[in-house]
Amino acid sequence: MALRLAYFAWVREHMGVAEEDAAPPAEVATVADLIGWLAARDERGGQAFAEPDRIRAAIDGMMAVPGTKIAGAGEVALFPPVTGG
Amino acid sequence: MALRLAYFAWVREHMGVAEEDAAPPAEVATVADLIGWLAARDERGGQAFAEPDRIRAAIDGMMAVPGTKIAGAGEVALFPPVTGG
Amino acid sequence: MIRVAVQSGAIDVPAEIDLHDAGGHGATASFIGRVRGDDGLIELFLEHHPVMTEASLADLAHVAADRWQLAALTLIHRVGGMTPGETIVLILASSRHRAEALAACEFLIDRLKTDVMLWKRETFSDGRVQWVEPREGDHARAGRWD
Amino acid sequence: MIRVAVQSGAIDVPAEIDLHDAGGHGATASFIGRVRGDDGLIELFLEHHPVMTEASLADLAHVAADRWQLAALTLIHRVGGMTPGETIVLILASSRHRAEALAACEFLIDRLKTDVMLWKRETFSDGRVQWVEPREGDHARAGRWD
Repeated sequence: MALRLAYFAWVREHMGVAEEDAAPPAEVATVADLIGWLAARDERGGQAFAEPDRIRAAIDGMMAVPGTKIAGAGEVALFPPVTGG
Repeated sequence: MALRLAYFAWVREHMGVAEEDAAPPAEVATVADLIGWLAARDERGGQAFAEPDRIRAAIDGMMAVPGTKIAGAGEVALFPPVTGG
Repeated sequence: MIRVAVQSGAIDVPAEIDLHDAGGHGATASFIGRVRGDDGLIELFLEHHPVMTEASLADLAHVAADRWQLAALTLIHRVGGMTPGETIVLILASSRHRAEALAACEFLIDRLKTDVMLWKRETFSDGRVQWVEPREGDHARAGRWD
Repeated sequence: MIRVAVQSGAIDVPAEIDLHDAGGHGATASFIGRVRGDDGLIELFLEHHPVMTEASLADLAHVAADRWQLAALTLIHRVGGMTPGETIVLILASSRHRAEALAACEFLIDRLKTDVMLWKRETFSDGRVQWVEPREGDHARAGRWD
């Protein structure tokens, strides 16, 4: 499955890119699976996703939770808790 | 006792003047006495002070209550409840 | 910096904000009250006491600045005749963090309604002229801060 | 009128107030958040999502406008790099009476901290660079409105 991944703030800095196209294996079904797969994929992913509790996600512009399925997603954004205002 | 009286808002309009010098008799000791004396003095006073509950007072720039003594006062201001802001 | 004014001329909101902002504060809350042209109102006249009005505004300003540790406070009330759309009152309150500036602003607008010697008179297009009566709700709101 | 913007250029507060005021509303409450130069901070950088940030600001604006029946609302958030004293966020909320404008303003600043995709990075004069961590208190304040 081809997926556009977008990273923000320190997740982006750890990953070294703002976005990339990825093809996770079929068993990566949810947001939590995706985060785990990225954490195990390489050292950058290991740093960015060392603490999954601190990661938030949005799928095609809609906020998601760890259990949200990623099937059919175009873009998954991964980022830390927001700090605007 | 010579006293400067200042009127505001509809109290001023009923009295027809913004201020005047008055010499109430010695038995007029408090703010409430003064309001009663003015109400009885003439028709304008009767209109302005028909409802003493709706009158507020300040003596020389300090808010007063009906029982406040007016002995030694320079100016007594009489006015309706405020409506600023 | 605390700035308090009672003035018969128009309140220049952008200029007052510039003046207030000179310090570059973290958070600034403001309140701008304007004359509404409801029910055919054509003029609002605000009567004031030449000494006590400004003195009580200054008192309120100092109470708020102390209570919320404000970095800056601007409190300007217009008096005399004004027309719909014109600014009656401007409050600018600044603090390091937002909660204090917002609370101070709300406190001041509530207390302005009950603690300052100002009286509103409305003139309508049909010739009616009436003094505004205080509203019970204003005293309830003002009492929240005691 | 609801106006929402996410912009990298400076927020021109007086110009925005003029634009917002065109209707001549009864009560306008505002909040202006600025960069504080605490602890030797020399730059604040605000990262945003090119689509979601503005969309969530617009959502918040419509929620507030409906809930408090606002006559006008302006909500502008700056993104990118900025220096101490510059304006990060401007909220202008107008209603007939003061309570609604003040409440909407407070709601919006609380929710901006928790519901909008924005991330703050601080750079200090000694070379330290750090991403701001969310504060527990922000979630408590934002939760008051649920």
